[in-house]
Amino acid sequence: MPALLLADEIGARRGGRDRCDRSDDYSVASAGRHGRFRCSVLIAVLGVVVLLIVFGIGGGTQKKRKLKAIQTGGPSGGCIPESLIDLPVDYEQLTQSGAMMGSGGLIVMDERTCMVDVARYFLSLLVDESCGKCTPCREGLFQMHEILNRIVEGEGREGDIELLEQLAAYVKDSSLCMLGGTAPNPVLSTLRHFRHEYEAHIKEKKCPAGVCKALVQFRIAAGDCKGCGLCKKNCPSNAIAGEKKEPHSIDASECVKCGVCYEECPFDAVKAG
Amino acid sequence: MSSYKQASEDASGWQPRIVAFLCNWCSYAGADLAGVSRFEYPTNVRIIRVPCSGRVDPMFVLKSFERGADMVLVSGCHPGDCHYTTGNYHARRKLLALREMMSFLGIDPRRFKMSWVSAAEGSKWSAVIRQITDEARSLGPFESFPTFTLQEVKK
Amino acid sequence: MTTVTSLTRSLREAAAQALTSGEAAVVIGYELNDGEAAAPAFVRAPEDAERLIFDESCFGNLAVYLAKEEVRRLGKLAIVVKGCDLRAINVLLRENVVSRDDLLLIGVRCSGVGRPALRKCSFCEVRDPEGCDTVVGDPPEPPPTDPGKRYAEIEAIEELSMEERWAYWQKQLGKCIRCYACRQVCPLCYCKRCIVEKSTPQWVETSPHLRGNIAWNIARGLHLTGRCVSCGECERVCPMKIPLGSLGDKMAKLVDEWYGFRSGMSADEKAPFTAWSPDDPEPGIL
Amino acid sequence: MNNQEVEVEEGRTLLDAARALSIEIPTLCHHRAVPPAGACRICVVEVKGGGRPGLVPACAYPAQEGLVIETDTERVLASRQMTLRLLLARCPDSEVLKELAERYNAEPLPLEQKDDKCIMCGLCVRVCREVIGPSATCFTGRGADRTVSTPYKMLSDVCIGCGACAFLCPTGAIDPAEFCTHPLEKIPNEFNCGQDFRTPIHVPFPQAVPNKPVIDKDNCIHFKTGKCGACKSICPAGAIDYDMEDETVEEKVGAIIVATGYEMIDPAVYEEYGYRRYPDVLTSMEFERMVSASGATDGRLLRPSNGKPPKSVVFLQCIGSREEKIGKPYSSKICCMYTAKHAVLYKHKVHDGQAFIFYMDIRSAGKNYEEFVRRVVKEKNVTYLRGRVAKVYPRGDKLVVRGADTLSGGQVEISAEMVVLAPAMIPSSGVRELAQTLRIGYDEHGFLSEAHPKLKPVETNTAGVFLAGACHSPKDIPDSVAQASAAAGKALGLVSHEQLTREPTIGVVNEQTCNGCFECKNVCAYGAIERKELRDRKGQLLAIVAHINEGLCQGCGACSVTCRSKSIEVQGFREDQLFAEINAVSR
Amino acid sequence: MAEFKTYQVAAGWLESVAGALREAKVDVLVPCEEDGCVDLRSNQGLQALPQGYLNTVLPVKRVLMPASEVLLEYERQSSDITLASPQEPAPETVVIGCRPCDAAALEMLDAVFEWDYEDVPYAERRRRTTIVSFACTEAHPTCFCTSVGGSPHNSAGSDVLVYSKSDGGALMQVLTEKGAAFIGKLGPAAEPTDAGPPAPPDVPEKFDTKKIKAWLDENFESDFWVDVSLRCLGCGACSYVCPTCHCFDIVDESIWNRGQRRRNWDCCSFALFTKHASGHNPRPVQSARCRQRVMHKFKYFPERFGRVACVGCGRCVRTCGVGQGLVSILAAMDKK
Repeated sequence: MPALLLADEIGARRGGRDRCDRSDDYSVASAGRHGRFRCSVLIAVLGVVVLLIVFGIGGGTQKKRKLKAIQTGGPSGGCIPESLIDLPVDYEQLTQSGAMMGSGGLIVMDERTCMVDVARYFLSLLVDESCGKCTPCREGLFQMHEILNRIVEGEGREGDIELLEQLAAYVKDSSLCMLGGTAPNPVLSTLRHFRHEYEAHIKEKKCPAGVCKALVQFRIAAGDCKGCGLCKKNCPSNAIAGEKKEPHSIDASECVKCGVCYEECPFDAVKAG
Repeated sequence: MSSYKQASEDASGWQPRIVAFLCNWCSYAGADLAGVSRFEYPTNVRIIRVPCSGRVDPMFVLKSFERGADMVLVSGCHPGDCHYTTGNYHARRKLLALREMMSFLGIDPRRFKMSWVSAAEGSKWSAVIRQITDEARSLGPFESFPTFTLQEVKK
Repeated sequence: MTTVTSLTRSLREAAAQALTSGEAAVVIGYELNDGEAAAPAFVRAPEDAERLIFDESCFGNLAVYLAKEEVRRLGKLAIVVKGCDLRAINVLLRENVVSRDDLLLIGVRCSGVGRPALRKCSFCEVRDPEGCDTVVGDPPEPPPTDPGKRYAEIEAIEELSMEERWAYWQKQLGKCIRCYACRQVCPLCYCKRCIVEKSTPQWVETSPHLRGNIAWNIARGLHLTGRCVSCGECERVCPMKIPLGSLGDKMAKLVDEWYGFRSGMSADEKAPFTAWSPDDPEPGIL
Repeated sequence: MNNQEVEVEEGRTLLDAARALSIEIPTLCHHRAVPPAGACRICVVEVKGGGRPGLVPACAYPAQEGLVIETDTERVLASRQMTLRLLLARCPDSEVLKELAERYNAEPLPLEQKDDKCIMCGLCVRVCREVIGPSATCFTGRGADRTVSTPYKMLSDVCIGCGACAFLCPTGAIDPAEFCTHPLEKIPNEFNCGQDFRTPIHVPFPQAVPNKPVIDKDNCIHFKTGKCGACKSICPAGAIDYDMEDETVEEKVGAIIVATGYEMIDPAVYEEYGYRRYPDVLTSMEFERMVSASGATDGRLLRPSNGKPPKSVVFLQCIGSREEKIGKPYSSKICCMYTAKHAVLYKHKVHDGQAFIFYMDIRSAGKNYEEFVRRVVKEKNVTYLRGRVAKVYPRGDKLVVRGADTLSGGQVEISAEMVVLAPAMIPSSGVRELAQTLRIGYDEHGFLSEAHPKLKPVETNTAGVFLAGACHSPKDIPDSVAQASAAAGKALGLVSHEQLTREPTIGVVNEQTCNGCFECKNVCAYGAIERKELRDRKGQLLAIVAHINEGLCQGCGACSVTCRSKSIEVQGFREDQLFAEINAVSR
Repeated sequence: MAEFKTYQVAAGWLESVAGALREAKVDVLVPCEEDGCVDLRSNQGLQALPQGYLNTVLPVKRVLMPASEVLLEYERQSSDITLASPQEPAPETVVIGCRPCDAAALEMLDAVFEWDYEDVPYAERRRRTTIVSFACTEAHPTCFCTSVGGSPHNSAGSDVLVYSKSDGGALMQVLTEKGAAFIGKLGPAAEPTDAGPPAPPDVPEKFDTKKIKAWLDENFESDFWVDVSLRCLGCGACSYVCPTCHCFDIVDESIWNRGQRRRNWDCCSFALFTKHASGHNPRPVQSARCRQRVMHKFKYFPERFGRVACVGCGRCVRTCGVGQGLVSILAAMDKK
């Protein structure tokens, strides 16, 4: 899955938003610290639609998996769903959709990405970023992070979503600086477009994307399994058994939910849920 | 014979004459107490009451000698007890200076005495008087001092 | 002699200056009297300052004139003072006879006066007068005799037996004719009414008989106790040559030994007869 | 603001503006003594117009022309509530927060609870840096890890121990003693006999007149180091003025009443009683303060050694008084009665306690005194033992009092948990100097002398100076009050007349013969000698002569003797009178 | 009036005559030196006269008019009062060795004390006193007898005038009966002679009393007095040593029932001299007193008795502690 980082040109950075209209190309830099991302750098014209960047320039998702969402603007940016794939990339449009141009980074996420986890991940960055001077940012983010943690741990409670929204609104509104002002964005945007995932986590105790370890069970669909043994070879805890050319199976009691099999299976025979 | 010394040389024999200046608050009261307490002491002392030993001018002492005193005593409150807080300190300086000068001139300083007698020291008062009267007796008449005397008068 | 003449010269300059500047209306100093010894001079015009001299015949203590009414009438006074005279002036200042503001002090550094040098000069510690407005003369020579010997004469008399002392003083005081030269020449005998002039009561008889003379000299001695600066003027002017100085010295010795006090060393000391301490010596008090 | 016009001077904040309108805005990280930080956000208000709309901290936001401010919108309240919730989640025990949460009914949310005391308002850090100066404290860590500490979390040697941080901390979360290399010296409370401590600024004692705080310069950081100054910036009345100097006020008065009171002899000199060696040996004064409701223990009687109420107390009277050899020969007079009172107080505090009193004699002369003592003996069954105590020494956690009971004629040994000494009354220190200044007499102990033991017990030798209370001799309250009233009466009597009546035996100056040397002034013990200018008809100054103030002169005659020109006569002891007396000797 | 001779005596005459006189209970006064001052003393074991003495500290005046003498005494017993004058009359007295100036001064004292009525104590002594004065052999710079009509050989006031010889012998000029009686005491030791007196030492004249009188007549009020009196301390030394000053003060000294009336020397230089009981003082300042002293001697006295009250002995000049020289003052007037 490619991570495309958009950046407007230096002059535009200096000149600010109003001059960006006249800039027509991007300097693109490589970045990314998440093992699961493949990073590449490219230049695109302001206003080009996301679709084009992702599939045209970026070359689409890994294994042609179903595109789920795109996150833009760095940690305090937001996520936009696949449904807005033809949204043109410019400041106003992104902001309206709950995301932002921000650092110009653009992360493409397929169906195997858990949006709650993504929000939690970005928030964790922001909690560290907070200087801690003002109460909302210091305490508010801390509390939101705590809540997200417990949701992905499968301990989410009724009302957590509302609480998140309340805190997010408060932090946005009352913080001293713009870090606090934007920090709730990952949560707010994901809640806006992927509320059902939160609810799944809390109510059904399921992680639809199969990311939140506490909420997934890996099993091998016998029909799809060709018995290639790749999963068995990579399993760190030898929880997978099965003869060559025979469908394999996972011993749940041994499984550590590392997800390697899930990743490696060439036939997507390993299912999460 | 008009000098009192000769006059006093009657049958009873010569008696020393002692002039005592007593401060009103301590020594005079002390002498009083001596009387009240029935302490006995010689009658040779002639008491002159002054408010404070600090009131005693050296001239008083000198004049007493001129008038024929054989001994002069100035008695006041003990140092620190002065009714006027410092009168006896001043008396001490001025009168001892007089005594020193007397002795320098060869005027017998034993003729001039000072004492501190408090209002409570009736016994000390009588002791002092007894002591100095004895001394005055042993010293005899103060003839060397030029007292006030007339020459032979032609009747 | 050259030093003396140069001294006289600077003295005249100082005097003339004081008169021209108006700092003083009259300068009390010394001048030659009938070409003989020095006598007090009252210089009222700058040009007359030439009359002034200073040599070893200038032993008189001019401080006595500060209290004289007719002298004060002349106006603001300047006075030529030796260190020893200054001691007397210090007492006068303390006793409010004169105020320092109305007084211009022309100090003279002095290595001793009198022909031969007076006894007081032989152990004089104040040859360099301090606290004057101007001081003239070269730094004085140190006194030849140890100042500790200051009371030698007194000690000699004290060593006599009481009878000997009495005989001695009877003879000396018997001579007194009550001319009061001692009182008049004494800078510290400035009383508007001397005790001997008080007749009710008459503490001191005015007749020059032994009784009156003893009373007079004791009274005077006590009135000068702690004040006398041993300038020796009384003894000098006594026509009957009575050793009056030793009376003053005796009392000076007393206050020195008993109260650690020496008169006239400064203007703001408290005289022994106006001060006290709880632990003053009191030998022989019953 | 809230639809009210308000004007504040340039540079003031919205908070000031609100206060001017007495609009209540809560604050936590704000203090008028300290530059604002806008950190806690509790004081947020909403900008409706005249500026960028939104929530702003009132404590830091400068008031501007035309600003439209709402202080109680939904948005504001919501924000404050959430702030409070979050802070409470951090510091559940903070009284301030609870109280505020109450006020803004910020009901708690299911948040992650911490157990902290510090709400990160930063007042401590700021006051230390901006007001006091040394910057001993600072923030360390970021975000949620932020804490107040010292640089590198090391003990601070720059901390001057002023305690301003602790003083300002709204939640009592900080104690300088914890991070200061040199422990702050505590100032014992003199009035409570050092049983508790006080601040450099303190009211000397309850019912002090005037009942106002004073700065104890010796202990005030500002006077010691020139730093701090917190009190000045805090005091809303602006009453603090460091430049104020003690000044000597000169008053012309017609009368002086001396009421310098007394002190107590230090019982430690009598080693047998073990004062200062054994904590449970107290002086009666210490006992008095301890049982007083305004005292250090709020009136609870506790053994200094272990803080428990003493089950038995032995009172020792006449410590140093009526003691010829090593103490004071006189009786302190008040000990018998107050010891009896103390025994009763003790009984009231410790009902099952036992009280013993060692006495020499019961001096209960005074209205209802004897009855009181009797009652103490009978009803309070306090045990009176006639005799002296030989030794007090510890045994276990108790004290053994060994003494003689002369009535039973035997040795007694009492195991006590507390021993109370009644030390001898002595005059206040420095009273001798005062007496010399006022030229009044005093006895060997320093008690001031009255003019006459029977006929003038209130007057002194110096006219116009009167005595009141224990400066004169040991006295109890009624006696002191009586003497004080008498003294006041005497003083009023003096000044309420046109003329002053005095004894005629005083000095008179002969102005014709006075030399004006003022040697008399030096010997006058009463400062009665004044300077008088003699002028002629034209007003020309003829002379300055001595003049005797008839009101002050006591007629001792020292001046007369000192005057060489015999210009001062003492009436009644005139020179001619004495001369005549001396003459009479020759008869 | 008998003609008086001149006699000649050999060395040792003084001792013998003094001895003889003492035999006769006569009080002999001769100059003696003690503590550096020469004064007339009586009843001493006679030592040699001080060599080359100038003059005695106190003049002969002191013999006839003592510094202090009792005029009368009284004593009161209850109501009756006893009055008494001093018991024995003045002793026979011979003064040997005073100077002619002192002797001459006696004429002024006589003039005063025997003026309007006789002063008994003075006259008594005067009668009983013989004056044997020694003519001056040398003059002191302060001497000015010649300026006031005297001379080193002035015989006025003396009963005998003695011209001492270097060999100890002397030439004696008898001037009065008393003088003759004195020579009588010498017996044969005194041989009449015709030898004349030696030449007197030269004493320069310093001023002219006539001119001074004239100036004084005109200048009672003059700044001169203030100027010359500034130095004066107002003591009585000059008067007390003056052979002609004769002012006295009468005082009573008494105790409760008895007392003495005394006559003591007094001096017009004293501030109290003219002070009235009222407190008023006609001579309030020293200049007035100095003026009085000069006026008295050189104006009032001459007007009354036809001669100045000064014999030029120079004692005042020598005695004054502040060099207040009468001579220089007079000389100054003379110049004017």
